[in-house]
Amino acid sequence: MDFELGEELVALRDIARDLLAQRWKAESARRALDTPPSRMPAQLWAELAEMGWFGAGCSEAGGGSGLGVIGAALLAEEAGRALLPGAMTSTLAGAIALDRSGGAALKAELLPRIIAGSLPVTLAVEEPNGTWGPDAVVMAAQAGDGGLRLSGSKIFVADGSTAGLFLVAARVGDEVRLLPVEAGAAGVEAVPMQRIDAQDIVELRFDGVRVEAQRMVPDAGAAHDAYAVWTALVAADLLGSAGAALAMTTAYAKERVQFGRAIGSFQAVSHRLADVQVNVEIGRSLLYAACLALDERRGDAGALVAAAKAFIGETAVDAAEAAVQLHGGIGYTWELDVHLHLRRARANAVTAGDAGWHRETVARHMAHCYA
Amino acid sequence: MDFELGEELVALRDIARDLLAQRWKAESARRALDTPPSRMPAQLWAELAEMGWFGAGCSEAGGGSGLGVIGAALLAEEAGRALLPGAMTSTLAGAIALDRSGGAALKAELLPRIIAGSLPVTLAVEEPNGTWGPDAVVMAAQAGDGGLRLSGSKIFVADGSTAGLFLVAARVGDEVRLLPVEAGAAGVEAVPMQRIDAQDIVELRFDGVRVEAQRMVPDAGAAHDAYAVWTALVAADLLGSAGAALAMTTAYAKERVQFGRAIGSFQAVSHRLADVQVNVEIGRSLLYAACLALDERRGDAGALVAAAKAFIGETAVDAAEAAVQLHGGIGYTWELDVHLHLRRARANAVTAGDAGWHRETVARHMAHCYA
Amino acid sequence: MDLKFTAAEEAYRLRCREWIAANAHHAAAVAKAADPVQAARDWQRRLWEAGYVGLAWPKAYGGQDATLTQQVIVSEEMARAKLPPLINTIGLSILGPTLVRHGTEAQRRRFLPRILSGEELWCQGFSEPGAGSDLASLTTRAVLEGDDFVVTGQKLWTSLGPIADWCFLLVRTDPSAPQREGISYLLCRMDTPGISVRPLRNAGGGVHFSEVFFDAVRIPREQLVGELHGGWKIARSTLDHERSGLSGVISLEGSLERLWRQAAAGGEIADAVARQQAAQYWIELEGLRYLGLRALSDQLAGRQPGASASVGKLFAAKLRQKVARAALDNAGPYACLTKKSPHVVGKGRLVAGYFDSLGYSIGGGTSEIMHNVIAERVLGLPRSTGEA
Amino acid sequence: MDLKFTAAEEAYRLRCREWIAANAHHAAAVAKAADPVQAARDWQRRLWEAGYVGLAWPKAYGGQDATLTQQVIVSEEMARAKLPPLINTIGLSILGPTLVRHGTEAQRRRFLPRILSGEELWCQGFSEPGAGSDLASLTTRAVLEGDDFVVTGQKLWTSLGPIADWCFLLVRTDPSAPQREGISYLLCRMDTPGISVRPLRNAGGGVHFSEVFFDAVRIPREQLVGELHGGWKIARSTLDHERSGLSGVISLEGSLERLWRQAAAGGEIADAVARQQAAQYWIELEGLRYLGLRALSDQLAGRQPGASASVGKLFAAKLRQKVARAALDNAGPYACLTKKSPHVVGKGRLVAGYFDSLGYSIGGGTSEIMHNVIAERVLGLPRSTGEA
Repeated sequence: MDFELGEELVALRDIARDLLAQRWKAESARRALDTPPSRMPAQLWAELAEMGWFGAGCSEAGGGSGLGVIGAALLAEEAGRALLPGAMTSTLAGAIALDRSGGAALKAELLPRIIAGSLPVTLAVEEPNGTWGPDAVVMAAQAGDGGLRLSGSKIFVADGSTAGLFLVAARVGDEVRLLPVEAGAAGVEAVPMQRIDAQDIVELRFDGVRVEAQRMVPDAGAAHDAYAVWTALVAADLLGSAGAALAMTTAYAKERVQFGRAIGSFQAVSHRLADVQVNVEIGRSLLYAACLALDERRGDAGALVAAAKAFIGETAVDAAEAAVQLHGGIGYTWELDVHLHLRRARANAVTAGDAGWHRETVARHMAHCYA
Repeated sequence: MDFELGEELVALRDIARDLLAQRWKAESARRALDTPPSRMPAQLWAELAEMGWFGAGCSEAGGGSGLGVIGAALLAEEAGRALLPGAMTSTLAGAIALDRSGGAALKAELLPRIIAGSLPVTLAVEEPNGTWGPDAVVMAAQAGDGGLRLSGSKIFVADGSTAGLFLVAARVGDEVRLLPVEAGAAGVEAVPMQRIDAQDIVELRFDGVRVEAQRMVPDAGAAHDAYAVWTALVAADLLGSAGAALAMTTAYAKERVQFGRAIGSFQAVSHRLADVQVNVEIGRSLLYAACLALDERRGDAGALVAAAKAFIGETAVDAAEAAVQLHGGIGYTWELDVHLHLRRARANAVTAGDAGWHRETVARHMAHCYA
Repeated sequence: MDLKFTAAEEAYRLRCREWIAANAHHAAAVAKAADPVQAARDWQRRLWEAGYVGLAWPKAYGGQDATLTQQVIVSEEMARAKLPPLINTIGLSILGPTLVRHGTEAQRRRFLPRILSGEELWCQGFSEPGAGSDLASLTTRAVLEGDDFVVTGQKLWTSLGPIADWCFLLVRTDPSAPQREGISYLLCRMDTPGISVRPLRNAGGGVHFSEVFFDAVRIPREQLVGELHGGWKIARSTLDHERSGLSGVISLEGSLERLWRQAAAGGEIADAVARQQAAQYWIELEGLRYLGLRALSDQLAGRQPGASASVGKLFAAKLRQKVARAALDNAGPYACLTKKSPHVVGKGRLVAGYFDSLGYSIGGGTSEIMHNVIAERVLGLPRSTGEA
Repeated sequence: MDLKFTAAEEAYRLRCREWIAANAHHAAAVAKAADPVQAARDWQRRLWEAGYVGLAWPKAYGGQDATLTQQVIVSEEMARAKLPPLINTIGLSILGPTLVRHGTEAQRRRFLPRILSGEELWCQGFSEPGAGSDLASLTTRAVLEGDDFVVTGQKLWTSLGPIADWCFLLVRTDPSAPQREGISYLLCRMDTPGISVRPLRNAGGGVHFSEVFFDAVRIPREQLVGELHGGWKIARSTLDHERSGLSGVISLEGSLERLWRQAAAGGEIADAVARQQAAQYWIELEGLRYLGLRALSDQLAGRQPGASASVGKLFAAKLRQKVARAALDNAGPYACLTKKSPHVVGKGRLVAGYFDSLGYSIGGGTSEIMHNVIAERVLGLPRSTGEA
């Protein structure tokens, strides 16, 4: 039993942190605010594929590195830290979904292309009904002429104008299942949703889109499982953002002098930062626990994912708000990166479920445990 | 228009603060924890009567000083500051209830004795139903042989073993009315409830107690009005406790030296105290507003009383908790007065409605305002 | 304590309400004007001419010498009618009261009426890149050469920079004196040669603040306020003015009402968490309102609001942030879209209001400094910053 | 990362569970015993003899040399069975690990087995009236006279004072050295002439802490731990041990479950505010649990838990207070009655738990000090206390 990262995972995290710091500057994320959406340059995308990152969370049998959800989460965390466009994280989530729940044929068809970087993928779950998750899905796949037909709207689809493949959650009979839909399929339209952090979020409109019945992801729990994995990765992205906001504010507090002392020697500053540090460490513990539970397919995985997302979402917003406050006026300017983390944290905190929604999941788990 | 205290009120407050500091030591409140309940010595009670305090909130026509609810609240605040037994505040509330809502006969019969100090009085409203206030009253006065009969139980009756007269809220027809019941009346029994601050709180059991129909307080809104006034006075008591906890902690922070400096120069201490100070000032503003609204019988008085009680209750608990924390270990000992305020604040915060219950009143007011 | 309005006061309220009704179309025009600055100036002038600007100010300088009650009545009526804010707010709330107390008679007659009418817009030059919370460490230099101060340095966080006609600023006139004893308070035309303004883009993407650069700017000596080297104390009283007042309550009222309406269906908020939260904000807002009224009462009685104004500033900033956060949270992911998004709720106002709210605990003295002020000046605790 | 239990580990768990079941009547007897101290000692001895105390300690000193996984299994099973706590907890959690690292071989063999068996109960003498958060300013003097230290001074906040057999304490051995370089770490029998114990009544009315007075108490030199004047560093590592560990999670689990059951009707909490709150506490408790497991993993890998333990201490104290407050709040006025009241809910445990919880952010290093430690040792910020 070991609750800390092994050497392989530490190495992956360190390499990712260094590489992204070199290849993707916060300046690009800032520029994207004026010319949305924020997209990964093709060269960087190819480099990530070359590193094998898109298969980090997939089994070795599936052509991946076998590092599990925890491996993918470490990459997502670094993406959040670096303010990277979301496509890598979406693709990690999609690849893991197919690896965990896809049948042999679907895996053989899709996973090699996804891991090689030629088929960015993303989940399409949410609908315009004011809530989140597969249980709220209303869109029903209608059977007809040997296939299934999808009509309706999916919103807040991450990296929707980048993805070549959508894994669409839809009702098939009594169940919510996952259906692969190519970006170029007839009847699919992607409309930008313009998020405040300029991430590539779209509304996907489906007008009688045809899916072969045998291409449906075979595992009946695939939609829920994929959503849980994606939620964990969004939490990881938030944790990275929180860490970055904390680090830049700590650095500023060491160097900014007022009243003849570095402001970091004032407890109004240092204790505020200590509180953020505490939350980051608690959040990290929850994230690791959630990822391990997913990797082990444990029964409490859903509750732990909900716990991690709820806690880390609030932590990341708080870390960014602390960064604004403790930088003073300068933290409130366009030129500083503080607002980039505030935007990303705010937006991701309400992506894949907000804290209140996840706490309801936790409450159901408690009722079950204490029954 | 003036929202600050006039000279007469300032004088009353200052006299009360000085007198109580001389006549009632925290040591007595501490001793009462081992020998409950905490009761006012007869000599002090007589002295307060001599000062005319029991009539402070009554009209001059009613034999009082005409200082209104705000005058009574200032005395209640000083009682909280001094950790005085509650009987003065209960009697103030009862006197005001009769002065505002009693008919000429009832007033002539009771007010002179109350103001002279020979008839301590208190309200009996709450019942064992998990909530607060006149609307929740179930106890019904049964008509019979020319009078009304009361049976059942009233709980959390303040100063119940001291009072000579209870103003009992009971259903008469569709309305909740106020009925005077003498402490010695046949069928009345007072059972101590043993509150953590050793205040004289009792359960009153009524077994067919007879009340003359014509002695019912004539104003149909008397129960609600009296409850609102009493709530404001409990809030005032809490404000005094908060002020005392803040003052003693501030004094300690100036004098206790650690790391070569008075601990009050550390922002972890000074900013925490500043937050308490802010809440005390906001709470004071709400209390004055509520009292003035009651004195003016304005339509928003109920919402302002609820606002004051909710806010000040939480402020007083927080002030006492801050006092415990910032005194360190010593604040956690029996000998220091910190826990006396913590006990009083905790208990009074859930007397006459807790914060959540009062916020529901506020929410109804908002719904009405924004309709 | 006395809360009653007299018959005369009620009549005054009625006249005010009638005037507002008669001028509602002018108020509405401000938001739609092609030249919004000119429209805002026109609106302020119209209000002033009707006697609704500068109520507390002496008549001799264009004010109304109104009673406190009349001030409250006017602010209540303006809030109720949701009139646009006055454009010259910095001049009105900060410089005006300062000149009344510390200006020469000539300065008062020259400047005060034009502040009220909006004829001359003012901006403030206090903060500098190295002097934020520690304002007294400012380094912008002013050297007396003949009858002029020659000013060189840089100011930061100046509102209205590009459109202001005048600036009041703090400069160091005696570098050898202790920090707080070498500072002077000057008034300066913004078109004086040597001044340049660089707008700053803020976190929300908009432009509100500017940097103002002074390069050997000559300011006539008669534009000194108070004593030479005596500017710090004047600025300190100015800051107290800036922090007091009820204006914040009015805009918060609107935010809270919008929060309620956003969450309420059929008049009630069904979700207990959101309902309790909204009620708590109403409570806090009322607390702030009556705190403000108590401070006004103090002013009327000739007592300085002093450090107690910091209480209101601190509490108001926090409340504003809580209300803005709640509005954002209640709208879920829809709130995190730009105003251009087809799915955005509230036309992007929720995010804008949130970003805006974060500035309230920074500008005009950070909340950390407000805590210091309350700890030191109200509670008498020892200084935590170590400064004299 | 590896979370799987092996077959051997599962078998170990089963044996543990069976032992607990077979000994449940002994555990239950502790609470009802006429002599509760003796009963608690007997219970600890019984557990130790079965191999369930000192799992991480070397076998040579009475421990088990157990794997980390076995430790986790035992703590989980004990929590599940709600066994009574071990009485010699201060010796087990603080002194034991200190002697393993810093004691002489003779000290280890002499003291460690008797800590485990509960034969010798330990108390701690660190804090003093003038040295609380600023522990290094302690003034209890120890002068070497021949082979004895002669100790004079006063210690405060000593748990188990009246019943302990031994005390480990910090004393000043070199008053001329810098504060932290003149302190030594001693072990002392509590029946040594010159020691007197005065129990302190706490805010809740009970007695938990004592003052311990030392009047020319002679302590043999071989009861010095580590180097002469080298006690500060040893104490600091002791404090880190005190702050780490998962024991807090276990008692918090019980509190949270009681909170849930108190508020839940029919399995669910109907009130959304209370439900969301309880869920948040569960989240925070799980965070604390896995933080503890990460710290244990660090220890296993030979990394010191160090300052990261402060994170757990700070967070756990706050969570404990939140849970205790919520339990009190949910019970309304009924919770604010003494245990003697006929109307009290939970037999007065809610108030007792609340008072108790407030001590967790004071004892063993206040939360203010924990914040300093995190800011300085984890984030590398400059010291706020100004000490070296």
